[in-house]
Amino acid sequence: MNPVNYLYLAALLFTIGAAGVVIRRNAIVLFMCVELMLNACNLAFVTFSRLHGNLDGQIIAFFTMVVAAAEVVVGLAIIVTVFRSRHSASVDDASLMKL
Amino acid sequence: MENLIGLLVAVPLLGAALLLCGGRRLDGKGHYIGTVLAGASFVIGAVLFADMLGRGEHDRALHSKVFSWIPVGGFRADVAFQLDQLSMTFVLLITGVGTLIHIYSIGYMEHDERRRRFFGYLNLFLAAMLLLVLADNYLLLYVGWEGVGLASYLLIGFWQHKPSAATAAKKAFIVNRVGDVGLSIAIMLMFTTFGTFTFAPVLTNADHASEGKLTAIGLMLLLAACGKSAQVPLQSWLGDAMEGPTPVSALIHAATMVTAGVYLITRSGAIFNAAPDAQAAVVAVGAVTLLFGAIVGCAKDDIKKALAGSTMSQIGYMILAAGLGPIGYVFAIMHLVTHGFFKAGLFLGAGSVMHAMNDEVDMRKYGGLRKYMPVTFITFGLGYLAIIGFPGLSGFWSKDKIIEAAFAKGGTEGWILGGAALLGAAITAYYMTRVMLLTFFGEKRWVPDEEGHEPHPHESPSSMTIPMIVLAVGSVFAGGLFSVNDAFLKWLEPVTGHSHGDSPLSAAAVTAGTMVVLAIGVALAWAQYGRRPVPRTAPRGSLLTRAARRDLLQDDFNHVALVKPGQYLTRGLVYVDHKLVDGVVNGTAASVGGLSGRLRKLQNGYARTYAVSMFGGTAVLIAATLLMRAV
Amino acid sequence: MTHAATVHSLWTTAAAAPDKIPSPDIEYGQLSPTLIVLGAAIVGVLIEAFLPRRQRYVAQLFVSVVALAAAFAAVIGLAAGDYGTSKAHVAAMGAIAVDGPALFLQGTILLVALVAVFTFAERRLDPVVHGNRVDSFAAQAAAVPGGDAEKAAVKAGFTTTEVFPLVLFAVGGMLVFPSANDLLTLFVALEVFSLPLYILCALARRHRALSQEAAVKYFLLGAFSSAFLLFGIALLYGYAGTVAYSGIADVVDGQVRNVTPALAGTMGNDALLLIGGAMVLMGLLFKIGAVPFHMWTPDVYQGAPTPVTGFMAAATKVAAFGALLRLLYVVLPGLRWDWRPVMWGVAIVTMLGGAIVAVTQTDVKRLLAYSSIAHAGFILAGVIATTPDGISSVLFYLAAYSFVTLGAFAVVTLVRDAGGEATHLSKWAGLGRRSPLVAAVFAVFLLAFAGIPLTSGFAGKFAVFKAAADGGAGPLVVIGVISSAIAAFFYIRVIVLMFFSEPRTDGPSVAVPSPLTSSAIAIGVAVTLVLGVAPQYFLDLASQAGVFVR
Amino acid sequence: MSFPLLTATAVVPALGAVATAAMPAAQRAAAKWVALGFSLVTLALAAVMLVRFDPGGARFQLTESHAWIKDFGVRYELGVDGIAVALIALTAVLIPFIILAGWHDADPLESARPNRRWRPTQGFFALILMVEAMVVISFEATDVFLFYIFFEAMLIPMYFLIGGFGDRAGGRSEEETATQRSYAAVKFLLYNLAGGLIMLAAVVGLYAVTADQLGTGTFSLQEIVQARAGGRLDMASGTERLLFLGFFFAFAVKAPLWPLHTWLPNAMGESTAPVAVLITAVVDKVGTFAMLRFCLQLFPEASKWATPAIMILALISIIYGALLAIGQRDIKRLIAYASISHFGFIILGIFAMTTQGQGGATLYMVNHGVSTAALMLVAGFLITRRGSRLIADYGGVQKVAPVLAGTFLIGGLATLSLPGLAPFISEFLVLVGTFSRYPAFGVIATVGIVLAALYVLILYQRTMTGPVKAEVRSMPDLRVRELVVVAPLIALLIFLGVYPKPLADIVNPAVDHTMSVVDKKDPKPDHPVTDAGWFSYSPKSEGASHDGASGGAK
Repeated sequence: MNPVNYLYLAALLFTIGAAGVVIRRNAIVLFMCVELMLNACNLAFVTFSRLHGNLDGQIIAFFTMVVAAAEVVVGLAIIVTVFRSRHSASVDDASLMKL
Repeated sequence: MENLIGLLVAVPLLGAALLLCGGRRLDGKGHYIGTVLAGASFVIGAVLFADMLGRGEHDRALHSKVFSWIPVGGFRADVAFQLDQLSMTFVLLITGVGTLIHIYSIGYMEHDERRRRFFGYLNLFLAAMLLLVLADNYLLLYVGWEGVGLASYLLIGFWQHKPSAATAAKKAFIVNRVGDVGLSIAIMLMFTTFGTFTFAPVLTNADHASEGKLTAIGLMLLLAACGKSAQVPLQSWLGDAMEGPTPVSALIHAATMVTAGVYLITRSGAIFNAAPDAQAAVVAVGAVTLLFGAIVGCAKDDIKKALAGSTMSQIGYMILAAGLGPIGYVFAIMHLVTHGFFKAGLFLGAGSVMHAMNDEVDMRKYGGLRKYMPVTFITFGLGYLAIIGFPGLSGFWSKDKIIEAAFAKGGTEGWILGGAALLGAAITAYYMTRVMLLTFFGEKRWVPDEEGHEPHPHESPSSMTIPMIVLAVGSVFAGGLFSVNDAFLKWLEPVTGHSHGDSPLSAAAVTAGTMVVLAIGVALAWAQYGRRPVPRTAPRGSLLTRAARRDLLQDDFNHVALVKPGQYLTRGLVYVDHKLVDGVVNGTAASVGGLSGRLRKLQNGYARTYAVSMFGGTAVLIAATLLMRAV
Repeated sequence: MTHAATVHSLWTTAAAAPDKIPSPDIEYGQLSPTLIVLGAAIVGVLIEAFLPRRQRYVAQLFVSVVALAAAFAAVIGLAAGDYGTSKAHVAAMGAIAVDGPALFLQGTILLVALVAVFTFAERRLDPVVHGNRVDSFAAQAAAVPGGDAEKAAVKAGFTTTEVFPLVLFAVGGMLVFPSANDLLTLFVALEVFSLPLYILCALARRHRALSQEAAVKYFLLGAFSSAFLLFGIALLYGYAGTVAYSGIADVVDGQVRNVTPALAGTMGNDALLLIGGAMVLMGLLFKIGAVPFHMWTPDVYQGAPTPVTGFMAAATKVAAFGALLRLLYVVLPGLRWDWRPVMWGVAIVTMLGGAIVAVTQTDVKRLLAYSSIAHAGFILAGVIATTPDGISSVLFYLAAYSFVTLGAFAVVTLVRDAGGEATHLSKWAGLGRRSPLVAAVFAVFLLAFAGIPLTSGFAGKFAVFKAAADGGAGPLVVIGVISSAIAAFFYIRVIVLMFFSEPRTDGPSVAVPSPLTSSAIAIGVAVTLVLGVAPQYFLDLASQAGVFVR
Repeated sequence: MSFPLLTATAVVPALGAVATAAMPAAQRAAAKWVALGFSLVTLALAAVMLVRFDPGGARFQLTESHAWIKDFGVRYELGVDGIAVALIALTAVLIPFIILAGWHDADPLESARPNRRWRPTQGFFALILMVEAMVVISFEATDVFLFYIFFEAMLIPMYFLIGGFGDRAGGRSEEETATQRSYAAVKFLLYNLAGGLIMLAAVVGLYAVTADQLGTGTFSLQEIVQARAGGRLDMASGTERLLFLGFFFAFAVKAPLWPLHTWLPNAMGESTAPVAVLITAVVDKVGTFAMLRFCLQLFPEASKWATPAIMILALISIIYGALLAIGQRDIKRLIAYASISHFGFIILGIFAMTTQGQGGATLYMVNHGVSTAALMLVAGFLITRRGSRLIADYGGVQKVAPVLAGTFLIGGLATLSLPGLAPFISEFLVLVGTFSRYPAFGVIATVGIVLAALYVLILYQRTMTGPVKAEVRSMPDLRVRELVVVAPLIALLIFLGVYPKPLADIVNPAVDHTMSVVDKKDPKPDHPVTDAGWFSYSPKSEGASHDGASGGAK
């Protein structure tokens, strides 16, 4: 099949992820959505590298995974602390600062 | 000799400086210093006069430039003096009468703890007035012009603790200011027309300029004259000015300052000669005022106000004469001088009476004073005869000539003016007789004042009577002296020029007419106030009388036409400034604040909202970029 | 060729690859600033691991200060070695550019970091607890606020000395960010300096709830934005077939025949380019804090520990603008006519938005946050100029601005009451009466923000506006002027509050800082005035540095 | 190179400011003397400048020029022409009096002493000197950018003077006073800052234009003027107008010109009298000065283009200001509005584009400075005595304090520009200058003369004359210090009124130069009199004259 379709898929996933970030409340879920977006990026990279016939995209994909992993570490750490102090993972509860 | 001219101004100015800055330590001798210096300036004047007589009639004028005053571009004003016959006449009048009144004031102001300052102001006035008549250009004249205004302001308001006095002073100054605007505009016009405003060049080249310009200049000068000389329509201040001490009324508001207008017009003769329309305006003003003043004079019970009305009317005569052009200039000045004598005398007399009557001014509360203060009575009487133009006395000579000149104007105009002048003479006779009768004849109508002091009329001290006597002498003989083979005419003609004009009536006829109206006037007054006893409180009187008592409604008019609207305008503007001009600014600030308040609501603390804005932002960003490419 | 063939060929080449992959050669000397800092960071981690608690603070402080200083020295060395001008080139196999802007910004970041570290290390402001001097960081970040664990930690006098290595990591990332010469490096650098910052935000000793909330928001939104950035990168890669700046630039300028006929059929390459470019741009604008990607700024600035806020506000902006400049001037100059109008819009809304919303703020830190947004707008005006002047003016502005910000936040740490820092404006009333000096210093910073002459703020603003006007962005200048007028209003408001209103009885006290913070503030004032009165030298520096290598 | 006199004149007060500010809190009295000393040194330097300045000499003299900010095309260029010298002299003369007059204004109240480090007195005088320094240098600057910097920086010390040391005699609660004061201060600052920022845009634009046309951007006034003259610099009229408006707006706010004036009454009303004098007599002059130096010379064409509009605004200011002055209940606000009216005259004179107009305007700046100082300072003494600014609270003062009343009257008479006092000359010159080019404007402007008489005399009558009010009865007359302040000012007023020639001679060449830059000539009189000197005038004896006279004799 035409590899371009993977691009459409990537775009779709990215959009879903973005939408999820905007819609969902639970911090963890938000975070997963972000991960989804990153994965969409990866898919795009790989597809493009396939289309271009060079390996950069695939290498970048690896980098992305590493970075994502690091992000998870930090992110979860923060979210967990907040959860422990608030007993809630809802991002809407974390709205002391406004205006 | 030239340098003496400067001295003429400097001496009284020095006096003013001394007395005003001298402080309390001069309180004791202040009045002497003032008087001496005034006398000194008179002496200088006399010296210069003698010197002038020593020279041929066409090179009598002296000129002395002291220093260059304002040199900016083409605009050059010098502090320079010009002493010709016209100025000379004034110098003598001012310093002479001035000195007398200084002497008089020594007695009159004896009990005033601020006497020193009073004399300081008087000296200041002398200096300013001399500057006015000695200046060789209009701008310097303007300085003197406002200087006398200042002096008059200070002196009218000398008893500042009286609100009425303060108000009167302010009124005088402001009305004069209106006139001054005329003068300053006239000067600007001269500058733009001739590139200079020094008398000689302007007057010499007057007829080169377009008549329109000249008319404009003339009218502006007339406006100035109206302000200073209390002519209609700027006459309203003079009556109130009587709030000032009587010597002031005598010197400033009778003899000298108020005649400055006449000086200005005569001095600017060349301009008026070339601008008939302006002249017409002048004579109109003169004629109207001489009647106006006279009528007001008839209705007043306050002796000083009555005299003030008379002053107004007499100056009306002078302005009228000056407006007639070369026919009248000389007589305007001549009447000015004689009037200076007898009106000053009359005022001093009035002052002496008030002095005797615990400062009572209502003539209805006088009566029969001739027994108690004979000197005052006699001097006042002589002044009275002079002013109504009793044959042989000063007033007769000068006024008669003016009436004559008025007819000599020729045509219907001549008849109208002549008629007005005659009518004026009649009324003058009437109201002056009234004053005379009310004050010195009939039975005494005195009443105790607030503290219940029964007035004990007595003759004033010699320091006061002597000046009165001197002035009386002047008012008897001056006119005659001047007319001895037209001495005065010959004296002034080189400066003012003179033409005889063609009178439809012979001089004799005019004189006869004058005599007749004069008699009528006196008779009427006698009928009204001589035969019957006079009520202490004024009867309601006819409509005209009541109007005249209110100065023919001039103040009411000003109030309705100027003061009220002015107040509303000011209040309105204050509101506008606060609400509108300021409001706009504060409004902008407020609206920014409001906008800010609304915008910050977006910052609602929800991470997801922020994400939305980022998401939307990106979308817009992308869309915009694509759009840019599309177009 | 067929798909199979393609795959095959791909496969075979892949197989044959090993002997074809060149061994990377790295110019360690020219990367030394970054390497020093990162190395020090690792040392810091080791210190945390092996040194006893008591000694960590001193050791960490020592290491970080030395490292930063050394790195700065290295930058100077490079600059002296003409790497900023004549010898400017691309190092590390095209990953990193060593050129004027890079060195200038790295120098700035390092200095800022150095000063920031002083404020991090301040231990005199907070009252002594259980005989231990403490800084503004949580005793034990992991412990639940108010929980027993925390109490114990406080009692034991724990302090989070990890902040120092964290800062160093962040700095390392920031050093790379503006000099990154391909999109991958850009992304990695972004994450390298973002992640430590997320953590740092969460470490406040007081108001921990706020602090943690700030961290969450910053983290989620940061991750969100970096996802966009990454996708943008992907699209650009798809467009150009490479992520190297020069490579993309070539394609954009049409110097290279595009290599993907396959794509050509299905979608317009320019679409890829434009969308990708826009998304990368968005990622950077987020870090800059430009409207409408700014909303995290106030919350994070307010919640984070003030020293961290100061560091973020100053250093992040510098790094991000550096990256933005490079992207726009090196990668997308060929696209000027597409992105300039867009950036115009962003600049305008940023300037106005920041200024207007700031007017009604009631918290000092939020106020400064909004003002930083407005300033981002001003700098953008300079970026848009797309002239050499534009570059140098932006560089200068960044240097000037970062120190003012740092100083301002340092002052904020001094004004305290029982609850820690008293950041609510109402508490600042009459500060000028209580302690004229502090108030005066803060006033100086505010005036610099407001761009009053004889302060660095004015010089910077003038430079930027001048560049913009030259670059044909006159209207931007006018709007900039208007928004500075609005901005002036709230700076003045604070001054009025401090000097002309009566002090409150329950007002805050001004803590007497240690030499650390004092020197930080002093440096801030000094730079502000020097750059204000005699900016010429630094302007020269900036304009020499104003050339990108490609 | 020779001794940098101009720099010194600006630096000395700045040093003074530092020295004063550095005085320890206890040394209040000493601080005052230090401040006074420095201001006197400045005065001395200004005197030297006045002597060294040669009216017939080069356009700009005592010039100094150093590179400063190359990248902005900015040089540290100082130089004075006649106008600048006159205004610097004015500043240097007024400041010592302002300091003396404000001797006790900044003594801390016993009630409010938050802590020992709070040193209001030192601050007050330091700020005054700081303002002086900045004003002086902005008069000296011949580099637009340099000027702009101090034009703006000036606002800060001014702002603290207004907001920090308000008039304690508000007759209101401490709270109310404080709010009013800071409102006034903020209003002052925002108005002027807005003006300044708009000017900044124009400054940037100017740079862009010069950079575009001359290759290198420059702010040097002379360079630009010469470039224009040489045709190397030729602005598109649209651009020039925009730039002109940018500059003019800032100056019009500062001056202030209707309708940008509303900050002035608040500022002058709320601040202490000496500060009010500082505002209106010194700082505001920078605005009118700048119109003359920068607006006209950088943008001659645009200036001509804008003249009608500006003249109308000036006219409005004159009459509007006067009318509002009449409507005021507060002495200081009244004087403020009077000043607005006077600034109207100054601006009218500047844009009349005649020698008399501009020369008059310059003299006006000086004279207005002195006269307002005299009036306002005496008013200040009065207000501190009674503790109220409301006219209605006074009455009959001249009976208890004749000297105070006298000086107040003289100040007032100067304000209504009575002949013999300095302001008359300048006002008349402005009127003549205006009239000779725009008669209508000249005539309308004379209304201002009458109105001036009204507000001054009303003020005098209500406060000084009439029966003595109870609260006033125990009012002491002027003290020695106060007399020392007022007497010289009055002397100056009289001297400049009687013998303004020296000042005029200094100013004229500068004015002529400005005129030539703007390329305007004075309108010629219709019938110029060849020899304007004095020679005897004798009337054309129209024929019959003599025999007529003799006929009369028969």
